[in-house]
Amino acid sequence: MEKPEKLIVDGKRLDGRGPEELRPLKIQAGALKRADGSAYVELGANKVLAAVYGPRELHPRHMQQPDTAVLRCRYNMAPFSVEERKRPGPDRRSVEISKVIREALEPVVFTKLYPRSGIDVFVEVLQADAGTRTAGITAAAVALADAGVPMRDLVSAVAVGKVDDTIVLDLTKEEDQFGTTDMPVAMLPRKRVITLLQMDGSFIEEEFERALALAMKGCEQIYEAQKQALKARYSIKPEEG
Amino acid sequence: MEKPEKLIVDGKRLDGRGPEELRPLKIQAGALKRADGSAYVELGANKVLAAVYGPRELHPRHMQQPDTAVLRCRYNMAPFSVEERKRPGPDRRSVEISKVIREALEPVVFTKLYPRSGIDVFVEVLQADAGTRTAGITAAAVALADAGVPMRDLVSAVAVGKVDDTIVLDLTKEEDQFGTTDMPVAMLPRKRVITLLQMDGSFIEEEFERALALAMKGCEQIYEAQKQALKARYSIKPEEG
Amino acid sequence: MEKPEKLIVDGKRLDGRGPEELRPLKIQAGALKRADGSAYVELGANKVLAAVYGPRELHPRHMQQPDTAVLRCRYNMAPFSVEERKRPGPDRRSVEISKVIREALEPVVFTKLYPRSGIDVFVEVLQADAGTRTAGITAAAVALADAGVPMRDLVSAVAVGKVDDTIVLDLTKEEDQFGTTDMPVAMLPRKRVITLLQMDGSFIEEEFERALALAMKGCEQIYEAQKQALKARYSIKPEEG
Amino acid sequence: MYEIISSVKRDYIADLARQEKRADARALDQYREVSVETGLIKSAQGSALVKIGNTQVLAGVKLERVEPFPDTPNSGVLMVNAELRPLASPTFEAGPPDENSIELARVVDRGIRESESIDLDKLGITPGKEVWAVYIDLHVLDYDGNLIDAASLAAIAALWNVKKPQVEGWTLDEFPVLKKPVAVTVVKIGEKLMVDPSLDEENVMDARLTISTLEDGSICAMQKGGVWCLTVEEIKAAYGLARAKAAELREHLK
Amino acid sequence: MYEIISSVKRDYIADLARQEKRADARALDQYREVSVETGLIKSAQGSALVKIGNTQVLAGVKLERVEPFPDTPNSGVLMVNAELRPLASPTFEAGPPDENSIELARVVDRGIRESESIDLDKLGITPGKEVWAVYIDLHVLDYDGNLIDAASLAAIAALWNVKKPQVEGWTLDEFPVLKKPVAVTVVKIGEKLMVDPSLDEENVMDARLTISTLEDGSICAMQKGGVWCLTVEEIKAAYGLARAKAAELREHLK
Amino acid sequence: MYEIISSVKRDYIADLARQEKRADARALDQYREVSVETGLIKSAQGSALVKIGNTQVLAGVKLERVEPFPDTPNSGVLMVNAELRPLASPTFEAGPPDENSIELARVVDRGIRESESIDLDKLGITPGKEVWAVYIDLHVLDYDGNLIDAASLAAIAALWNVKKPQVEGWTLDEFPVLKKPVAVTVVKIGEKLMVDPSLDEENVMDARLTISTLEDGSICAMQKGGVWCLTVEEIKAAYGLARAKAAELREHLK
Repeated sequence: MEKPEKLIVDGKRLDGRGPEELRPLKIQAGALKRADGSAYVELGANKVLAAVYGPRELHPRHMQQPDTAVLRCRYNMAPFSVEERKRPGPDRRSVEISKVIREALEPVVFTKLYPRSGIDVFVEVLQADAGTRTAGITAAAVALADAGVPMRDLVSAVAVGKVDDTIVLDLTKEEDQFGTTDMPVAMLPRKRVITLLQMDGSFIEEEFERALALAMKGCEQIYEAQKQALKARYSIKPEEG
Repeated sequence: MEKPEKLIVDGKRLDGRGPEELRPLKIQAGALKRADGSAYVELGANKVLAAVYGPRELHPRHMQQPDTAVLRCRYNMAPFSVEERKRPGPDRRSVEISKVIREALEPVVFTKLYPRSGIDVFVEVLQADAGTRTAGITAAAVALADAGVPMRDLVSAVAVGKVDDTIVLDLTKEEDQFGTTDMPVAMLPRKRVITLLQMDGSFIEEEFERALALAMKGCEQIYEAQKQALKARYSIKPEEG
Repeated sequence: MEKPEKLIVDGKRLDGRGPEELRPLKIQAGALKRADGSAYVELGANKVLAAVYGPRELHPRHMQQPDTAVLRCRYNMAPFSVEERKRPGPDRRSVEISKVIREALEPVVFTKLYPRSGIDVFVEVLQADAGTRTAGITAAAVALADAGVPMRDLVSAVAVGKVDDTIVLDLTKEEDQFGTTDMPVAMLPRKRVITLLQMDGSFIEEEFERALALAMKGCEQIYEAQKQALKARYSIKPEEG
Repeated sequence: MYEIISSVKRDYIADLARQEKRADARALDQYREVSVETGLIKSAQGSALVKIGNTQVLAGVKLERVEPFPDTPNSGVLMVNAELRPLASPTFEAGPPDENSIELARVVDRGIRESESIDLDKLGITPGKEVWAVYIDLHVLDYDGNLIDAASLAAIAALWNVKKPQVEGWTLDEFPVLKKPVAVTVVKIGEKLMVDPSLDEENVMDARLTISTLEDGSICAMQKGGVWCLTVEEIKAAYGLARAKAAELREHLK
Repeated sequence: MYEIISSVKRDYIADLARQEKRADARALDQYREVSVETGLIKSAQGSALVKIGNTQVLAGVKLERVEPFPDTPNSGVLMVNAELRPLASPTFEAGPPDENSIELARVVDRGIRESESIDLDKLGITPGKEVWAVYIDLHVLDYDGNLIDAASLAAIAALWNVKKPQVEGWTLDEFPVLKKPVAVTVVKIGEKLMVDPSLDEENVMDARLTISTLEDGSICAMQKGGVWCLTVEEIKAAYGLARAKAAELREHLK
Repeated sequence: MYEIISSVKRDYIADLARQEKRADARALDQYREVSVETGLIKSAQGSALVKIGNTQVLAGVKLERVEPFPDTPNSGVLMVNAELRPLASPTFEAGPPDENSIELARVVDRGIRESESIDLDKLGITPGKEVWAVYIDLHVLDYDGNLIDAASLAAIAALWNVKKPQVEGWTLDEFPVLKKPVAVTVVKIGEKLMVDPSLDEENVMDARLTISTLEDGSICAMQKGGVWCLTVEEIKAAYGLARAKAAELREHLK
């Protein structure tokens, strides 16, 4: 990818969006048959699947907790999901992202209801264009709901950043690479509290506060789409029974 | 290895054999002391050892089956067994071969007699010249019998193939590499049923049927040698008591 | 490092020491807070930490011994401890050294007092200049005593070798690399018996016997410093309570 | 790949087979619904999502410049990798490929390689220095039986989807894919043979035989699996089924 | 990194926090004793031992010649690695890096990389062929909480300790380190925020937020951790704490 | 390498030792039957099968062209690897080399390397670019004690078997092997020393000392093992045994 001269021209981003606009978003609940719950998210060119198994017996046994379910999370990129083929298997990036996704989801799950059991969340990135961790959280929250796991709230997530000195919502890969700052955020939409917050780059105080507010606004939009997806899933009786 | 102009000249193969002839075969039952059963097979330039341990307690415990013994198999090539030194440790090829060897042997073992236990079969290739998986099965069947594992039948195995448009028995490395087709086959010699069948290359229907029939004929010869080896082992009282 | 013309000039070594002289030695017992026992050793440019945990419950369980504690040892070099950065993780050298350190320490530990438990010894090399395994044993013995593990004796260790045809005590990296022979030795100082003995290079009988005697003399000096360090640790009431 | 199944279910499926019936009302020689969608993944040079019933396999083809193998200094390199992702089944575990995913990858690989479906000789760049590597990654998304057929079909569909790849330094006209080998897996339950096993059927099968054939009906690869035996007659019958069904599946590659 | 802690201890610490107190009598915005010693390790081009209370992290910087990444053919390479050595804690296990050590390394890495604290463009040697790699190895020796702050401080102190490195082929005057990003971790226990958590406090915390700031108070990296939430007000308050405390910690870098 | 042994057996062997007897009626300074067969493996440039009693080790030597190490740009490379194959003993497990196989390989390696038995300086090809690597692979086939002596003998026999290797690009006359270091392992049971321990003896031994000597009786490598101590007198006695027995074993290398 070559660096474009400007990432924002006449107030429009290279893909035509305004600074505070999300990419086209599509969420489907119940995308897979074998998983206890699942969801498929497209956000711009991102294509992400999430699947949930559990609550189920937890192996290995020594990981079982007497007073709570253990939430486990695994984020993975398909080898063909990125420009240069990614070697299969976990790398340092995916290990860290798996951890922050788990910590972003854990506050909404009533883990105490299922002592000794495990709840597994798998996030598979099929096509990547920046923002896969937040798209993964968005998908995982829907998959948890689809699996019938008791939850306090959903979790909605999106990235914000700074590009050509402008605070923008939902960065593309190009904006992530050639912009100044990337900040993924996850929020419990009803309580309006933050469960994921990472940042790389540069923000002064005022920028940070504006960016955080914009992220929360973006999460609200994501939340509406999540609710719609779950409604669509349960309003139509599935053919397969 | 350079490609020879022809692999069959005047009806004879490069090593002087006719198309339906086995390479020189030597089988020794009881080649090792520590193993519960063992066998050594030389087939042409192949030198293969097989050892059996068990039925014995199976570790790790979670692999134990309440109603049956678990048969495990591990095929391994010594680093010096091939032209270019093979790095120690399992590779994808040896993992697959271990699986098909296990599936080739499993039908003859009365696994149900030994619930919760394990039977381990180790095949070590010391020198390789094509046909090591079938030589390994041949050796492993003798080693199982030598270990006193109750069996329905032996298993006899050999490869067939197509070389210069001729269906031949028991390919050498040269014939395997420069020929058209390789098809390893394992058979229960008394029941005349197939427990291993793999094929790479090209066969039309008629060729396939002839090749399969030739493989079964080859397996019969292997079977005779296996029986001889077991007889030799038990007719002579071993010195070591 | 380039090879110097001579390693011993006028009876003095390149760092000014006589052949039978130790490098400056500093031992501190109780260098770490979390470990049950610990020690820090500087010997010339070597900087080595040892920590002991246990006797404690041993995991995984199948390693537990019904009649004895299991002593485990792990020797590790920090990536920055050597000239060329060492890749993190165990290599063949550190696996072997971990084994010989364990065997050097085991005779002094009353392992039978703690059936089913584990005692873990960790040796971390922070800066290396030849003789890290013996410095590690020296540190580990102090750390075991600091942890209150019941012991028959201490273990004191040092290397000897042959350099420019001279038998010398306590080789530097330069002397190890360009000298003829390296022989690490560990001794129970009160019983005067040997628990570690390795050698690479060349010794005729008379040289070997002189070298062994010199090593034992060196161990005696080490032993005095170990005792001083333990006295210093327990004469002063630690501030932290 | 074999899952725990209650003995009740096992007996039920075996009983049905004896009557030449199946739990989902299919005929013994009938596939579940098959669909092939290509080109879904823009970050791949070729891609295909194959569904056979509930089973879903996504294949992606990536082209990269690599050093050639010393014995074929001017030929491209084919690499097939299969990932039984844990999201696809409660029995798939995270971690390095196990024997089932390795067997799957190697069977798909042989079907393509031995049929010479890719003209690797055209994929040299600088002799002895650089050639094209063709990576086929098989990503199993949902597992309800018959992975081999689904993965094989996804692989060949993804290869035919490459066409004129958008990759730096590509100079050929078209990606040199030549043939359409199709794998058909026949399983034996009791005395009966059937195609396209569901997961439940796989769990009770005695043996399976996968046969990859070309348009002319010739065989390019075979793989027997399972812990029981096949008679010569069963093998011949399986070959007949494989040829007939391959023709049907090949329709999805048009 | 989270250890088993009795519920009695948990309640005690949470109760204290409610009263704005801590078990070691510190104020909520007070660090334990901090010390930074540099240059201890001669085999490294730069080194620093940081102690925060009983927590000890030793950082070593090694420079090596490596091939550049293809997309930055004339820029140096930064590699940060953290080892939670088992001698440092009964809960650290030998073996490959786990998620805690990977997160630690990556958070320290981002603090340095994103602030452009090293001028990597100066670290080319032969364009496209050879550049300097800067390895920062974080060796955790004693673990009593707040590793991120200790490791970040050790890393930047070790970088500033490099100066004119004694390494073959070095031609620059000074090692091009430009800035002093400092990480401050704020934890939330109940409704209260506090800096520099001890191990016991980490074990009962609801969430933590690490904020790396530069001299001008701007943020260069953040990382939230822990399994509970933060309000917007808490995040803003944490930022205030981070700026104030970073100024204090930066005094140790002089 | 240490196996579970009933305390009855342990006492029996220790009692015998006290009387200077052994379970297989050997003298304390007597080896079991030793045999050395060379050249069995045609795919190796040199090979040797050594049997000491029931213990069997097969060594293969392979020569390959590799890049030299930077500090010895024109010297060959020696690599020794030992595999305790699970077919050789119920206590050997499949998997990466454990501490016993690593120790075995490294002790054999040092015996050869430190005696300068191979003239590595003759194994350069293109200075700084290409040299010969000598891989010695030790394949343990049957394990009944005293692996170090069997493996060391197999390694040196395989090296002397290389002679004029059939390998592309070989230009030297003979393979430059110069010496015959021989390892002898002495074990201590109670107060007694004995050579060539059987497996049962290894399982009850207090300590072992392996001494590798050359034709002139000088020592080139030593390795103490086991969890108990040796006195200075025992070490000297072991050295005497090692020299005497090495001369006997060296007869098998003619």
